[in-house]
Amino acid sequence: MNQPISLTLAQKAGPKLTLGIGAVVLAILIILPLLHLLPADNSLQVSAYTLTLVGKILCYAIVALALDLVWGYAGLLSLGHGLFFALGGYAMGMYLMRESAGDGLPAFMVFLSWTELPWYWTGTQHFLWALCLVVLAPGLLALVFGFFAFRSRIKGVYFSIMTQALTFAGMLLFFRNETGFGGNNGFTNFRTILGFDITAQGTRTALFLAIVALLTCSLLLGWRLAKSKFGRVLTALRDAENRLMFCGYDPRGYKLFIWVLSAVLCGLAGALYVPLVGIINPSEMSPTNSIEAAVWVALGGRGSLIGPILGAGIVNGMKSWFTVAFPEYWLFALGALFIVVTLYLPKGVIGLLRKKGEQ
Amino acid sequence: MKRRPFLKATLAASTLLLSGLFPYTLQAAETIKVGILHSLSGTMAISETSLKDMALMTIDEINAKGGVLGKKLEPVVVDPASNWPLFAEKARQLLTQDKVAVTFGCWTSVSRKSVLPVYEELNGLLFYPVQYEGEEMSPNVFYTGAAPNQQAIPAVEYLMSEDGGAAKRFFLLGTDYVYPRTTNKILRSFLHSKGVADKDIEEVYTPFGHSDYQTIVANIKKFAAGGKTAVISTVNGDSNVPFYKELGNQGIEATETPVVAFSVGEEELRGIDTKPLVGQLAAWNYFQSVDNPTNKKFVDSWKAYAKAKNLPNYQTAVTNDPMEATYVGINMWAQAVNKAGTTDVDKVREAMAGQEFVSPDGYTMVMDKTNHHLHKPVMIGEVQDNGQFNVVWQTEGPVRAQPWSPYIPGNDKKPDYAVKSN
Amino acid sequence: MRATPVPEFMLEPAYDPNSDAGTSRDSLGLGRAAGAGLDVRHGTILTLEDINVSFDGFKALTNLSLYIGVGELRCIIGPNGAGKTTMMDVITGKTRPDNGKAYFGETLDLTRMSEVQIAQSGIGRKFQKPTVFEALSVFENLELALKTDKSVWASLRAKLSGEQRDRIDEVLSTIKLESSRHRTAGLLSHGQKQFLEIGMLLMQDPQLLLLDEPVAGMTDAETEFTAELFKSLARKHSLMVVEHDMGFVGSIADHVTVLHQGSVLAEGSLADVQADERVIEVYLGR
Amino acid sequence: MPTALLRLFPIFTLLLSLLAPHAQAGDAADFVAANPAKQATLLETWSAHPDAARLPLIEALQKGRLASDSNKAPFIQTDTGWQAAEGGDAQPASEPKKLPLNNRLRGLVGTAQASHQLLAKEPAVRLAAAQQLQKSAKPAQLQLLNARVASEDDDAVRDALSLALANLQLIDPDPAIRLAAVRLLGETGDPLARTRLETLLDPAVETDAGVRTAAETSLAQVKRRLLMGELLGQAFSGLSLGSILLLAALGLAITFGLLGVINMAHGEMLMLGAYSTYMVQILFQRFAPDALALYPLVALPVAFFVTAAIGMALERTVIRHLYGRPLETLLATWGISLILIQLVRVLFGAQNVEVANPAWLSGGVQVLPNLVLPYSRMVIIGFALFVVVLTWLLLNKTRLGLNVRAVTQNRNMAACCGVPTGRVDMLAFGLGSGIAGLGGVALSQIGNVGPDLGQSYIIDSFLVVVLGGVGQLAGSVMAAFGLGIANKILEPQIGAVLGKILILALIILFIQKRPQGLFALKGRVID
Repeated sequence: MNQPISLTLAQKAGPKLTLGIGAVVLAILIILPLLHLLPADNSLQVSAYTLTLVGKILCYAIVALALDLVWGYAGLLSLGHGLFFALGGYAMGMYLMRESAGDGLPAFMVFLSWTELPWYWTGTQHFLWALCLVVLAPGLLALVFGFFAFRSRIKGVYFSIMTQALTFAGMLLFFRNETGFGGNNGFTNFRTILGFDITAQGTRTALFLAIVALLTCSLLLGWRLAKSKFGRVLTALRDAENRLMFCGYDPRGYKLFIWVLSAVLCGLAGALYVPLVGIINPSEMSPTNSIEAAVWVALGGRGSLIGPILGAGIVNGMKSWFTVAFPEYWLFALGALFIVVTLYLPKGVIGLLRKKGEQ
Repeated sequence: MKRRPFLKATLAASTLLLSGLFPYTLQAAETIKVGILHSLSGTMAISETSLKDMALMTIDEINAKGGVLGKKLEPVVVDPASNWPLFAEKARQLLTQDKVAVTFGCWTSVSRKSVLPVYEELNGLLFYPVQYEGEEMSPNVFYTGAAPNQQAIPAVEYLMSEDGGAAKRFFLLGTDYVYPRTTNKILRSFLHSKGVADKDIEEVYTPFGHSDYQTIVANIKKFAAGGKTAVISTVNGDSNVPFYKELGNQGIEATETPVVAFSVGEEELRGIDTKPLVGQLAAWNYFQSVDNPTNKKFVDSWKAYAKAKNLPNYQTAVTNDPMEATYVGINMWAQAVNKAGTTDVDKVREAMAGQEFVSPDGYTMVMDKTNHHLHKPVMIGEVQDNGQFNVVWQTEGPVRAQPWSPYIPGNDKKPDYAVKSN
Repeated sequence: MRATPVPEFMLEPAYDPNSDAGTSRDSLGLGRAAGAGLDVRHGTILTLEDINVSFDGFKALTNLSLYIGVGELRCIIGPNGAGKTTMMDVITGKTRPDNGKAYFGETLDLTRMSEVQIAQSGIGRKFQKPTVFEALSVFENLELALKTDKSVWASLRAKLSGEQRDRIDEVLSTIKLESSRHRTAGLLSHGQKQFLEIGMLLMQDPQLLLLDEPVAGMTDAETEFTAELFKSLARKHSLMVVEHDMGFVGSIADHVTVLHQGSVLAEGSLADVQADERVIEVYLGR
Repeated sequence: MPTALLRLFPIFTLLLSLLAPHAQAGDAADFVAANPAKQATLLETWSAHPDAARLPLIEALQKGRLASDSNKAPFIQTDTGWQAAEGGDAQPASEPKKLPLNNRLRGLVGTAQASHQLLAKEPAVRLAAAQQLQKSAKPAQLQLLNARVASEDDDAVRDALSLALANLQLIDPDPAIRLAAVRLLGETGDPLARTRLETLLDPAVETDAGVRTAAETSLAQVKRRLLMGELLGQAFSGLSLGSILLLAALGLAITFGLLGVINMAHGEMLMLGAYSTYMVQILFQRFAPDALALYPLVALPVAFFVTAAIGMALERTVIRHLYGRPLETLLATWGISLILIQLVRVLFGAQNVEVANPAWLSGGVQVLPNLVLPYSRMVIIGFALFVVVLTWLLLNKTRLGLNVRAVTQNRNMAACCGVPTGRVDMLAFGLGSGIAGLGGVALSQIGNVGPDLGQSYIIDSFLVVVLGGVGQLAGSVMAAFGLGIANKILEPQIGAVLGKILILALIILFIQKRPQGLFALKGRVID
């Protein structure tokens, strides 16, 4: 079965069950941060470590979902989504740096003996403008890159390699100290967000809830898109672009729309990720990170909405466990995962579940 | 029957997740847990792996002598995989899940910056064993590597001296990150204070992993034509091999244009054919070739340990400055815990002040009473063809660290004791 | 096998412009069948004049001139490498000619339009290899082909009206795929895919249909049915069919054009063409 | 010893040495006894007043073979043991300790050696010495040089000496001599001459207007020559970088370009090639130390076969199942690359391993005073071209090449014609991997050999292949050299990082314009 609009679980397990499970998961994700608010000696208290870790994985899940929109639905494998994620993160980081620097310059600029903020930092002390940047920076970059790439019909592997080159160039640029984003160190040592202490339990809880909300919205959005004619056009585009053109559709607009949307989602995820983990630096843009995101999607099952989320959870959960239990074997496990998934699980975990379900 | 697979998968996934969250739920009460936070994979594995092994060896040694407070030390090794956010996550894990008494770890500045808020928030204790750019003094960190005045400035003084070649012009070459930037900033104002004009200072940065030094070496040659020149290299790890090979092949000799490096030690020289490097300089606080009984024992036990644990390339195992700093750090911490009678961070911090340890560099190392840095001797070593250094110059005795360099404007207002950055 | 250069006369179109319907610009005015917006004053829906296409020195089309009248059903035959597919590529904007004129109606310059614009202006194309959206159902395939606003925004809000549903059902019955409406298109047989693609063309409601080997892989019955279908389409639409199956060509075509080495070798009724010496030589002599 | 006496001592020795050639027997002992500052003075004196008999001592110093025993008696290390530096057959009282030299002393030893070599019989040695003195002559040697210029009978040596002398004469009190020296310096392309002449432009330094004008003229000449050297240097480094990119990308041009396999583990093939070189070097060190210099030559076939074998194994086990699914190949091969990296890390350690250049790949040839072409880079440029030709021959002149091309153009048709497509795939992939292995051998000679070696080349390699046009050998060659030269032209202007970013941006733009790359075949687009 090659079901494109794959509320696969919904179709197989019945919408009621899916909704039920979804509601339970959502409830857990809402209760989890609330438990964090309990005093530390309470046995039910969820530690900041757990909360941060789960929150981080949820951010990755949003990235996976965004990547799946372009890869699973439109057939464009981006190896540069880390760039958009990091751009969103940097935009938020700029605000956090300004917040912690007060009226002065951020510490790293003082280091470099800069006397004034570069023009692109203008207005970043305002949370709302930072939020705009979170959307605009990845969105505009995706728009410009996508416009040119889709105009000249770059697709398939070429597209992947170009996006990889793009994020690599971004990484090099941000590594430069002169670029004005803190070079290799990036931004760290944040103190407050909107005046609230960033390490306070309440702030963490709120951040976590924001992430859950963003993930839920992304899922709903993806679901709506997948159900609409737009989703079907994307699937058609993935499978037979020429046919679609001769049907009178202009693929560029469709690709551009989903591409920019995906980039913006990534940027938003990055913006929530940064205050949670407390650091953003250019290594987020390294091609390795972006390619790892592709394996989350592939493992979970691309072309489905729940698959990538599952994939991000499984891979990152494994990573957390492996890097403690068998630190030296983590790369073997990850590498083997890449191979096994592509050879034996072309439809990912979701495909496997569905197969079991059919039996 | 349709639900089962999904439920199963959810269960499996959550088990995986949970097992990731709570890796060591069973603890033995009679041990003291010690965290080791060094990258074992990714780009920094090249430098940090040997520090992990050194830490394990030191812990073994301490345990062999009966441990601390009568309890054995139990190392908890985690791999932050050269991933900076992961450093923060793992640090939090060590502190809150494993409840370690102390952590030994980090190499790059960015990894330290990444974990710093975590240690300050949770009042943990980190021992950082690598020379760094200063500009930091956290009550939750003990810095056992050198501050800039314990490495960079003496090295430049040496280069300007008659013996060092009486250099008049300086080519500051570094990898583009905060340590070279800060060091070079300090050096520039130090050079100004010595009457060196800006036209005689050239500052060049290359990206991480830069491997093509043709243009830069050509520029060094051009610059060196203007007068007696020394190159001060803060080039990081991997890039050194292509840099030195290019220097050698383009015929730049140490006698004409000496290169003094702050990031090249014995471990780095293992991967380099040292013939073209002979005579080039490095500044550290310890060299394996330092001749004293403590060091001999230290080197021997490291070699034996490498062999016993069958570490890769144990035949050529060497010690270097950060390894020595790790060794000193762990031992000092153990002494401080014994003195304080508890592993409580605040008590241990108090006990650390003024702590002394006879270290392999030939001195009795002292932890400063206030600034969380060691007093260290500075040595200039010349590369020998066997990959070791020959000490050609050293300070009269240990030098007190100035983490807030007086050569950076505004630092005179910083307190000379550790305060939280938040 | 001969490898002599093309004789000079072969580069000239070998037809009498006054005797054949639909070959010159003022022939056979069935203008009333042309859709709104397309200017077909002279009764010609497609004009190709002196088209040249070369790929790295290889001349795929040489001074090709061809006219299709409104409502005509034209068959194009020719040996492999005669330039049939390249010609279709030129018409649909996939390949840009080195020089020459290509007009849809009187005013639309095909050499300046993008593929999408060409498709939207009313030219539909069926590929040699049946190309349908394999991951979508038969119904969805037709839905996508439906003539409607095809912009991104429209597709985000699109909902099928009852009228549109009826239209899809109608086409489904025309191509005899009613029973498979919810099947995934990838699971259809080769012949069914051919029909689905033809169905999609119908949904597009184009004024000119380009059909590249539409009956390849069909059973005899299916071929017969297709022939009937095409004949019923002509008049309302203009059709250009490339086919090797002479039986099929004979059953549908009033006019046949023979392409050879990138230009028109002969044109006329099938019988005339088959009697043409040069055509015989091209088909049999080599 | 009183200080005054000590200061006089060298002059005293000098006098003695002038009287009787063998009377400097105390030089070695003096040197051993002196502190570094005194040693420097000694060396400077020796440079000004060379004596043929002192040469063995200076050479011993230069090679770091001078040592002293517990009695401060000087000894020179020979291949067999110790020899008293003062002559005779005295034996060391204890194991002699080598004399430590610092860089300043080493420099002075070099100068002293050169001035002693001026006395040598062979003109070639004298010429080299004169050239060395052009760089390092000290004012104290003015007299010596004057004398040598007058007595030198070899033209080339005399010219070289005159130049060395001219450097010193720039501060001569006689304006005429200064003028002549300035004019002479104008003939050179020496970067040092430029600095020296520049100082003369200052009226405070050079009082004579005539000399100043001459200095200006000479400076312009020197600058022109320097510019020439710089441009040539840039061109060479561009070619060199290009050849490295080419070697890195060539294997990929086959696996990606011909087979369509997106081999993200390509970088690791380079890495494995480099590690093969390391292994061969180790074996040579252990079993054939005499022939060590030849190890890179032996490493070539070894690296080729090792990587080819690994490549073929990968093809059979993993990649074979993924033909026609390029994006999934990409992921699977990325997984392979992670495993290979970690495997190497576990086997060889995370640290870099040492791969030494043999003597014939070390150093360089001085083409112009400011242009040295390193041997290793020249060899690599040649080697890259050799591999290109070899690949071209393999693909176009052999049965295998024919089969590969047949399979890549139409797999089914080739299979029908009896081409064993499976085997051809395997061999072609092996060939691509093997060529990457050859690239690894070359890379090991100029950079790091570590587990991450391949990672730094993978993106560049893909860009070269894509830019050149997939499946186009000539395109890859052009793209590699084009990128190399563009990089090296941009680097001095805007720095390495911005240069690289700019080039990436340009490539992305270029691909917009010509998605098929530089050397694309136009044709009917087949869907």
